[in-house]
Amino acid sequence: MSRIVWRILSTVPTLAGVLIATFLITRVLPGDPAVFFASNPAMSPEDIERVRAALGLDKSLIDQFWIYLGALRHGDLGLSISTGQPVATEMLTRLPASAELTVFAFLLAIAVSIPLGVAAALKPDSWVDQLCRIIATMGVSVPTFVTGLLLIYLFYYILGVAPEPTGRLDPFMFKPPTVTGFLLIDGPLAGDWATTWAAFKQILLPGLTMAIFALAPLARMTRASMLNVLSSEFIRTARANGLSRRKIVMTYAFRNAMLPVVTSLGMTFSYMLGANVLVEKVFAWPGIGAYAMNSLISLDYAPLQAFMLIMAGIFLAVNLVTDLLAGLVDPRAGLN
Amino acid sequence: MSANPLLSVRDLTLDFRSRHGTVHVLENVSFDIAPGEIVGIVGESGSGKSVTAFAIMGFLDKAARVLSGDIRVQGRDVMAMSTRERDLWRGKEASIIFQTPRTALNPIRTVGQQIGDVIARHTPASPTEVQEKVLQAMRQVRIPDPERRMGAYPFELSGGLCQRIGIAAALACHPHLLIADEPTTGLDVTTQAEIMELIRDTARAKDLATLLITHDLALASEYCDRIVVMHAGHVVETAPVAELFARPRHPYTAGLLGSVPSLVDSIQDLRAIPGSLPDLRRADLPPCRFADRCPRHHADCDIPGLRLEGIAPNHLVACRVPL
Amino acid sequence: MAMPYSPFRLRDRLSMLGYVLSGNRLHQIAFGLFVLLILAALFAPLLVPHDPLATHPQDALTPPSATYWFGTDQLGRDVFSRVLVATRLDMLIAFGAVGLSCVAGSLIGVVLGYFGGLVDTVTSRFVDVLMAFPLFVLAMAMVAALGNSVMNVIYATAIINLPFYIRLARAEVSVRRHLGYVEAARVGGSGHARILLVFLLPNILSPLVVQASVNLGWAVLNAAGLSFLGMGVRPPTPEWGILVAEGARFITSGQWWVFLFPSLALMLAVLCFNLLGDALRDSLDPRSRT
Amino acid sequence: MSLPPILSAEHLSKHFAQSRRRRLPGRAPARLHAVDDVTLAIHPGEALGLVGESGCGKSTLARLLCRLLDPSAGQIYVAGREVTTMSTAAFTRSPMRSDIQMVFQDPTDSLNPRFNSFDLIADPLRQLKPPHSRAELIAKVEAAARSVNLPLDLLSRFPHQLSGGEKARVGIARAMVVTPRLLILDEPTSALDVSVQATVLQLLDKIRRDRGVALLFVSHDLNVVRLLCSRIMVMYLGQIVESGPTDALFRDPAHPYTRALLSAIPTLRGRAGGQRIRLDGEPQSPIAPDGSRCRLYGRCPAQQAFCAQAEPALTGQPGGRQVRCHFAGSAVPGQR
Repeated sequence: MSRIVWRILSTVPTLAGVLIATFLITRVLPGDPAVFFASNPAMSPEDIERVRAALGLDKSLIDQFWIYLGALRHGDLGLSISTGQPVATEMLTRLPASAELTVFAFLLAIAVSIPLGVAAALKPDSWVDQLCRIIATMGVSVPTFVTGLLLIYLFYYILGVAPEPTGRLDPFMFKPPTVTGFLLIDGPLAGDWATTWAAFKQILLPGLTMAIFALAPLARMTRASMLNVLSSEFIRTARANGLSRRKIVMTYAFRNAMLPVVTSLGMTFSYMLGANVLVEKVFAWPGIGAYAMNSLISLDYAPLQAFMLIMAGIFLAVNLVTDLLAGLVDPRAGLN
Repeated sequence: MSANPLLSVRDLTLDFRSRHGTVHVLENVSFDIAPGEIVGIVGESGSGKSVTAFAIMGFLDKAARVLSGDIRVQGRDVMAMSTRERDLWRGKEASIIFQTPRTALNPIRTVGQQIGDVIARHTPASPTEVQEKVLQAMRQVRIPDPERRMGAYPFELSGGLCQRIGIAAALACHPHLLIADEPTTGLDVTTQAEIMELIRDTARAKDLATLLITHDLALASEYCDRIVVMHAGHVVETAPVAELFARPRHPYTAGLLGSVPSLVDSIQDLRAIPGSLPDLRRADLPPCRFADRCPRHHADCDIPGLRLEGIAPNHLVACRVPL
Repeated sequence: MAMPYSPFRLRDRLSMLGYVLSGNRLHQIAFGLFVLLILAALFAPLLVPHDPLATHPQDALTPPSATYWFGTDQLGRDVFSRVLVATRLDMLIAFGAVGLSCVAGSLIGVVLGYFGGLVDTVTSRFVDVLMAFPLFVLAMAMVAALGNSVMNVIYATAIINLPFYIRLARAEVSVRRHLGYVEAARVGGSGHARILLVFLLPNILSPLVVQASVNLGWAVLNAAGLSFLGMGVRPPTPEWGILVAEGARFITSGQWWVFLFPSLALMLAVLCFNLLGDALRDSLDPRSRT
Repeated sequence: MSLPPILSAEHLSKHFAQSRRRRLPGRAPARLHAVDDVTLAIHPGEALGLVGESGCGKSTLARLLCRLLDPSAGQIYVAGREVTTMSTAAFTRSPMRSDIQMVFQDPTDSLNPRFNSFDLIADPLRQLKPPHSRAELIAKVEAAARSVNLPLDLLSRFPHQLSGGEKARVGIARAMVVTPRLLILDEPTSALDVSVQATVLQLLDKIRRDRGVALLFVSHDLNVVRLLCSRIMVMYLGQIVESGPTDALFRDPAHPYTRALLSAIPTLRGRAGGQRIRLDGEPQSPIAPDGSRCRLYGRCPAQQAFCAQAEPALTGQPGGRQVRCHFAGSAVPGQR
C-alpha cells in the first residue's frame, strides 16, 4: 500500500517542474500582453502601465510565479486577452470536445492494435503478420494531417458518405443537455438518437485519423512484446508440461506481454494529445488544441499556459494510472 | 543395452539449416534408458546433448530436420505423434526440466498456480483436489512450509527453491520419463547437491527413467548409473559409471577424464585435449569426428561406416582403435 | 611501418552494407529512396522544369499534364517543381535537427549514464518534465517564442528530440559501464574520459544510429506539421507542409493534385527513413550478425 | 615467508547503500555488507585461492584489492605502501597500476568488441608503459601472445571471431603485457569447457612458476582452486570464515561451512567424511546483518544456542590456519 502512495508522491517533483516550465515558457514568448491590450492609439503610456500593473507584469518573476500558483489554487487560469473571457471557462467548454475525440480514437486504436499485434506474433510471416508490419510502417510514416485530408477527400468528396468536416455537430442540430460533455454519451442519455448518430458520423473521420496515428506504435509494440514473451523460457516450460495452447497464449504469454504495452499506453496517449492540434485544425474541431493554436498565433499567453498545464497534468495522470495498472498485474512491482 | 528400455533412441540423425549452410548436428545417436535408471549424457558445448533431449521432447525448432532415426518411449513412436497428442503426452508421460530455474517459471503467476495448471491439464480434478495435489507435489520435492510457499511468486524464492518448483511441476502428474537439462548450472554447490539428491531419490522411489544432461563429468559420475559420452554430435562411448571411469575405451573419454580437476591430484597431472571441435558445417566430416584431435589416429579411422559397438558387456564404443 | 595486425577497414564496412542490403528487397528500396532524396536535395534547383516561385495565372489549377507533371496550384505555380525544391529545405531541417540533438543528447546521456549521482537524478527529472508536455505543442511554443525562421524550427525540433537521445545513451551506457571490458580498461590504465570516448561511445553507436534514422522521419513530420499550421517556414517558400496546407483548401472542390503530390513526397521521405531505421536495426543488431 | 607481501589488506569492508527506489520513505538506507572486515596478504609467487558461493562478496573483494572500487573501511597496501588514501583515479595513473592486473570472468564481456586482439593486448601497454617505438610495441604484444600460447595470426581477429579459450588467453595476455607482479583472476575459467579449462589452468600455473607472478584466484569451484593454489580462503556472507594451506583445509576442514562445501562437491573418489553435510534453511540477509550472532546461524548443523548470541571472531589455529567459529579447535558435539 505504501508503495502506491510512494509512486503517487514521486510525481510531485515532475508536477512542480511542469508548473515552473509552463510559467517560464509563456514569460519568454515575445510580445508584451499589455502593449497588445493597449493597441488602441487612444491609450497613453500611463494607461499601458496601469494595464501592466493590473496584470501583475510589473512585479518580479518570483512574485509573478507565486501569484500564478495562488490563482491556480482557486482554479483561476487567468483571462484570455483576445476574448476577455476567463480561460478556465473557455477550456471547460472545449475540453470535452478534445477529450471525446482522443478517448474515442484511443479506444479504437487499442481495440484494433492489440488483437492485430497478438495475431501477428502468433503467426510470424503469415498474412496477418505482413498486414501488421505494413500498418505499423505506414502508420508512423503518414503525417496525421495528410491522413485526415486523404480521408476527407475519399469519404466526403468522392464517396460522399461522410458529413462535411466542420466540427462536432451539424450547426442546425441541437446539442443534448450537457452531462459529461461527450456527445456520444450525452445523446443516448437524453434519448436523442438522431443527434447521437450525427455526432458519431462527425467524429468518425477525425477519430479514425488519430487512431491510425496511435495504432502503429501500439501494434508494433504488442507484436514485439508478444514475440519476446513467446520465446522466453517459462513459455518453454509451460509447453514442456503440456499445457494447452489456449492456456499458454492467454494466461502465460498475453498477460506478460501486456505489461510493457500497458506502460507505453501513457506515452501513446500523450502523443495523441499533441497530434490533436493538427487533427482539430484539419476537421475544424472545436477542441483545446485549436484554441491553444489560435492563442499562440495571437500571443495570448494565458490560454496557452492553461493548455500546457492541462496537457502535462493529463499526461502525468495517465502515466500514473498505467503504471499502477501494470504494477497491480506484476507482483514484482510490490504494489499488492 | 537393456532388454526392456523405457526410452530408446535409435540412429537419430538430424541437421540444422542456417544461413551459413547445413550444420550436421547429430549423427546416428543411439542409447536406451530402463525404468528406474539414471543415464547421464556428458559432453562439451556443441556436442549435441541438449539437441538430443529436445528431439525426444519434440522441442526442435523449424530449422532442424530429422534425417533418420527412431525415438520410442514405452514403445510409442514419439516423432509420429500429432501436436495434440504430444501436448497431452508432455507433462503426463514425459517431463523435462531446464537450467536457470527462475526464468523457467512465469514471473507473474504464483508457483502454486503454475503447478496447479499442470495438474488441472492432465487429471480431471476439482479446484480443491488440485489444491491438495499441488501441496502433495510440493511436499514430494521437500519444499518446507508448502502451504505458505504455494502463494509465492518466483522472484520471492531462491534459485534452489525455484528449481524444486520446476521439478514439482514436472513430476506432478507422475511421468515415466524425466529429462534434466543441466538442472544445476548456475546454482551454488551446496544447492546443487540438494537438487541432485532430490532427482536421484525420486527416480529411485518412482522407478523413473531419468536422463541427466550435463557438462560436469564428476556430477554425472556421482549421480548416474550409466553415462553416454557425446562428442560433436556422435555418441562415442557408453558404459556403466564405474567401468567408464575405471577403464575408458574411447580416446576422447580418456582425454575428458584427464582434464577434470577433481579427478587428478596435481596440476601437472591435468591433461588438456588438443585442438577443438570440428566445424560441423563441413560437408566432408570424417567418419570419426574426433580423428583430427586424436592421439591414436590411424588409417583405419578414415574408412566410413564407424558404428557404436559392444566391446564388453554393457560397454559400447565408437572407435576403430579403442584403448 | 606497415600495420601487421590491421583493424576494420572501410572496405569491410561497405561490403557488410552490401551484404545486409542483399537480403531484403524492402531495405534496398529504402536505401535507393534515401539516395534519391539526397540527390534531390542537392541538385533540385538544377533539375526543376519550371521556376518554383513563378506564377502563371492563366494556367491556375490545371490538372497534371505533360507541361505540368503534378499540375499547378491556384497561382499557376508548377507543383512538381515546388515539391522537388522543397526537398532541400525539409532535408536541411531534418538533418540539422537530428544532428544537433543526436550529438548533444548522446554526449549528455553518456556522461549521465557513466557517472550517475546527483547530476544524473536532476537531469533525468528535467527530461521527465520535458517529456510530460506534448512535444509537438512544445515545439510550436518554442517557434512562437523564438520567432519564425528555419533555424528556429531546427532548434525547436532538436530540443524536442533531445530527451530520446539522452535516455537512450544513458540507458545503453549504464548497462555497459559495469561490463568486463570497461573494468578491464580501468585496470589497463585508462581514465574516465578515454573510457567514455574510446570504449563506450563507439559501442553504443549502433542504437544511436538507428534512433537517428527513425528521428529523421519524425523531424520531417514535425517541420511539416509546424508549417502546415502556419508556423516556422512561411509561404511562398516551397516546403512540403506548406504545400499540403495550401492544397488542403482545394480538396472539397476536387483539385486533388495540389495536396496529394506534396503529401506523397512527405510520406515517401518519412517511410524511407523508417525503413532505413529498420534495415540498420537488423544489420547492427549483434544477434542477427554473423 | 620472508619477503614482504605484494598486496595486503587490513580490516577491509565494502558496504553498498541500497537503492532509494527500494527503500521506504522515512527509513534509514539499508546497507548491503558485501565485504566485512577482511584481512589478508599475498606474497610474491604465491597462489591464493578465494572460494565462496555466489553473492558471498568474493568478486567485490577482488575489485577492492584491484582498486576498481573504493572500500568503505580498511586499508590496502601495495608492497608495503598504503594506497587506500589515493583515489582510484590517482591509483590508475600511478606505476603501481601495472603491478596489479586483473583477468575477468566472462571472456566475451571483458573484451571490447571493437578492438582486435592486437589492440586489446596493446591497450594497457600504451596507457601504462608507452613503448618508444611501434616496433617495440609489436614486439611486446607478440611476446605476451606467445607467453599465453596464442597463435600470432589470431592477433588481427576480433573477439567474435575467437573461441572461448582463445578469448580467455587474450584476456590473460592483456593483463600480462605490462609485467604485473600480481594477477587477480575472477572466475577466469567458469565459462569454459573442461578441456579448455585445463589448458588455461596449466598456463596460469606456468606463468606463476616461470615469472614469479602471484595469483589471487577467485572461484566457486574448490577443485580448481585446490590444483592451482597453495593457500585457500573461504568466504561466507562477506566474511572470511576459514583460511589455511590447501592440503590441511581439504584434509581437515574446521568450519562447518567449509565442511558442507567440501562435502557437496561431486567427486569420484568417495567422500572422505562419507556423509553429505546439509545446510538447511535460507541464508541470512546480507543487508545490514545482525552483528550479534554467527552468520551461519540458522543453517549450521553444529550450531548451539550460544551461536545466536555472539558473532565468532576469526582466530588463529596451529599450522597457519584461521577459523571463524566458536567451536574451532574444540570437539563439536555431533561432529567428527
